[in-house]
Amino acid sequence: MSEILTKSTARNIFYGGSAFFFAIFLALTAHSYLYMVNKSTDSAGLTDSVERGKRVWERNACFDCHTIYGEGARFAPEVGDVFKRWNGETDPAGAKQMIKDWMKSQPSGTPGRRQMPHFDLSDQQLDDLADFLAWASRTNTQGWPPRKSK
Amino acid sequence: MRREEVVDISTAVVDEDGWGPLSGLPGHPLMWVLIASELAVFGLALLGYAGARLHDPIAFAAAQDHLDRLAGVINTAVLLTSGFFAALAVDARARGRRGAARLRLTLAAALGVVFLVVKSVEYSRDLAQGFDIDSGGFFTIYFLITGFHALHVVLGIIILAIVLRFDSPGNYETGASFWHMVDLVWIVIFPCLYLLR
Amino acid sequence: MGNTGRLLRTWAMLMSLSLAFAIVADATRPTRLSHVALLLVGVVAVLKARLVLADYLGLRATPTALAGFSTAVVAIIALVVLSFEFPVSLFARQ
Amino acid sequence: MRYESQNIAKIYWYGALLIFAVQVVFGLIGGTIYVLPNLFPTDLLPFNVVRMIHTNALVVWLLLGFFGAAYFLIPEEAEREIHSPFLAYVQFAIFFFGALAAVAGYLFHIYADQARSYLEQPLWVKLGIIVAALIFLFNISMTVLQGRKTAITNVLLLGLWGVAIFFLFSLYNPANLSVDKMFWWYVVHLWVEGVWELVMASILAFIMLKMTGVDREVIEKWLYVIVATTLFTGVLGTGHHYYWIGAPGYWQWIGSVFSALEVVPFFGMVVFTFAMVWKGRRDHPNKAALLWSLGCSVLAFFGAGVWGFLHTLSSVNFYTHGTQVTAAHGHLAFYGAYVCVNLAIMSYAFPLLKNRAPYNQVLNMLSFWLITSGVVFMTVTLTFAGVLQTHLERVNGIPYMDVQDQLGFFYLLRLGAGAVTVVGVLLFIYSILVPREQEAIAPTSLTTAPAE
Repeated sequence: MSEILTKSTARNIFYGGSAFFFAIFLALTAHSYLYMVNKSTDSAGLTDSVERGKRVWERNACFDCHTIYGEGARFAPEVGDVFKRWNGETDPAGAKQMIKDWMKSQPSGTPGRRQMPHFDLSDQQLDDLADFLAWASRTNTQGWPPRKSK
Repeated sequence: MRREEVVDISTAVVDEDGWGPLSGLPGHPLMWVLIASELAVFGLALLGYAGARLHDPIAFAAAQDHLDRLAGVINTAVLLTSGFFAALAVDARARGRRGAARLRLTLAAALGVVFLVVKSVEYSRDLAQGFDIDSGGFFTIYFLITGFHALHVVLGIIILAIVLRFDSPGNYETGASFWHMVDLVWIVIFPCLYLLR
Repeated sequence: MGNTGRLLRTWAMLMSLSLAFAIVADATRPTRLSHVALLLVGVVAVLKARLVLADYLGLRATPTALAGFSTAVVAIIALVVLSFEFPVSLFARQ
Repeated sequence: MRYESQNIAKIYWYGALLIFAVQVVFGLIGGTIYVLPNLFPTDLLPFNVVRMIHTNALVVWLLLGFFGAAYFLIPEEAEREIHSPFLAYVQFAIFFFGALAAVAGYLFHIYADQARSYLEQPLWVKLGIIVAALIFLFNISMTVLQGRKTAITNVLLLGLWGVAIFFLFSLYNPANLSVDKMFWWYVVHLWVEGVWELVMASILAFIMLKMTGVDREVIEKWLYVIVATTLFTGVLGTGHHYYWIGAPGYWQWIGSVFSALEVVPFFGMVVFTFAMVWKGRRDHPNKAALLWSLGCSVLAFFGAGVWGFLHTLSSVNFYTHGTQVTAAHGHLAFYGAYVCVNLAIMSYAFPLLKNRAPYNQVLNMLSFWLITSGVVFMTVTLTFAGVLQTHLERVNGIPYMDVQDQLGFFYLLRLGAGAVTVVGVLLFIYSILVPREQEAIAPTSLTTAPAE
């Protein structure tokens, strides 16, 4: 019976089993990719402006303080739904303006309160960033984050 | 010193051939690590199913009524018979009857294909009725559990094919153990998903 | 041929238990199973799982492993069957 | 130590320790900003820069440690010298320069145009990392292929190849935020809950092999059991990151079920290390390395296993996702699993590399207890902060900043724990660098030979 206890068989089962789970993972990711592109995100609304806004978000490492869809640092508020929180669904222009004004007014300088740096963004960049946040708020995130005022 | 007391515990974990309690089981010990992992996964999924069902038993019962129970019963018979052939194959190989073992293992794998055919007919009907993995509630869980099981049938057929190619008695035991695990999982998930309501 | 005989017997029992399943749970097609039927389906599922563990998987030779796996199967099926004793939502939302 | 080229490890580990110090110092600065938000001018040292230095330094020093560990243990396992020591030094130069340039650049707000968490490195640094990784893989693969093949080198190689392959996804950053996040986790999750665990398990197996005297057969079989359960659960466990990013709802099931089982390999490592040490017939003089190894498996079990499980079920994660609970888990998991395994192999190897063995390493052991108390306390305070935050913000609906104002006490405690951690880290570095006469063990008192 010792013949079946060999390490090469152990290695094969380890590789084979892992490959099986990895293949399932790849297939599910492929399905999820199609789901995201076709269903859960606003692909049609993914304009150049939204994409530029995402690059503004990345270029300034906003995620190293804020979270978006709950991911990033936890030093500053979640922004995945900030557009909704600021009533962007009923008044998109108003919410967009609020985002731009907010960015321009930082840092607040309030003693004892966390400070957001002043990012030297052009009007165009601010518009793009607001478009990106508006776009992100339209994604179907399975009901997350939990907000009481619903 | 305390060292003396603990030596016994450790020898129970590490015996001579190094596989500890796994070495008494039929087939390669690492296959049993895989089997135990799989059973844990399906077990947790079924417990999750029971929990999710308690949130909305009425909708779950309504969804369940769309399943084809007869197809499930047929597939149960197919898998159990397939397992029977696999067990016969191990038995034959252990007694050195290579040819008989091959024939029986091939039959076992062929019945696995039959299972997959029946299952895909079922799936296509479910999809035609508008139920898919995104439907939420019962159908998401149903597709996940049965789909994951069906993928194990696919993997099992591949493993049986490898055993046919490298047909040592040990490999027969190892391959058949995986195949019976796939059997066992179906025996547990079938009543839970199809029959209980 | 003792082994073949036992395997054949196991197979025959598994098939008859499956038929019993079908009759208890399916033939009458009620919207909901009675308490007795729920229990029967659970018991039959456990019996079948034990037969597969003991004879197909060959755990009859290692009683500890057989007991361990059987206990796990019993626990899971018992909890699932129990959950069906609650026909209305436990977490009803207002 | 038997092979000349094992000395390559030294330079990697010196580099690693330097960046380790940078990492914890910036952790301390970040912790300070939580307590005194206006202490540093926001223009010069904003929190996001501090955080990216803290996290990036962590990742690069752990990788340097892994490289060093590979160069140390592969010659002994493969029973031959490293294929090309020259290439190993070239690789170090590229990687270390890239890492330093990245970290220093962040201070001047120089980072990638398409930065993402952990992946803020400018493109040329990323490409440098890839070049260094290719040199590394070539070098160690050649060594292993021409030498003895063991389960330890086998698993280690698989892990290191995985590290390099999954890093390639860092170059892919689509415009669709959800797709971006899905593939971002290909790097981050498949590293720390996949291939890094393989590296960790094989390093631990090597230390057990050398220190306990248990048969290779036994250790390698355990290694396979552990890494098998790691990948059987960890790959689909990625699903626990796909709950709320715009992916299909079925990930809530897959992620919950598989990641609930991710605790199994960590539990396996605890049983493994303790069983080996108990069974070991050898009374090895390097108690510090043993302490770090046992500490590693236990702390990884709690940090990665238990603290991970606490918030991995989707119904719980719905409320805790993106709160300090995640931060608590992250700190103990990284420390227990990857910091400890690196410090364990260093504690084992340095006395040999510096011809100091046998050596007591009392200060080293003291540093274990200091760092461990610091990180564990930090984890506990962050857990309290996270639970409170979850309740107030996610259940009661109080706005984020109002809740944060109520958590100040926990952040103060966390800062204290962080300070203890930094002291411990500096003590560890001192104990490695500076030999102390009084800690040398007289050769006559030896009952058994040191590791062969």
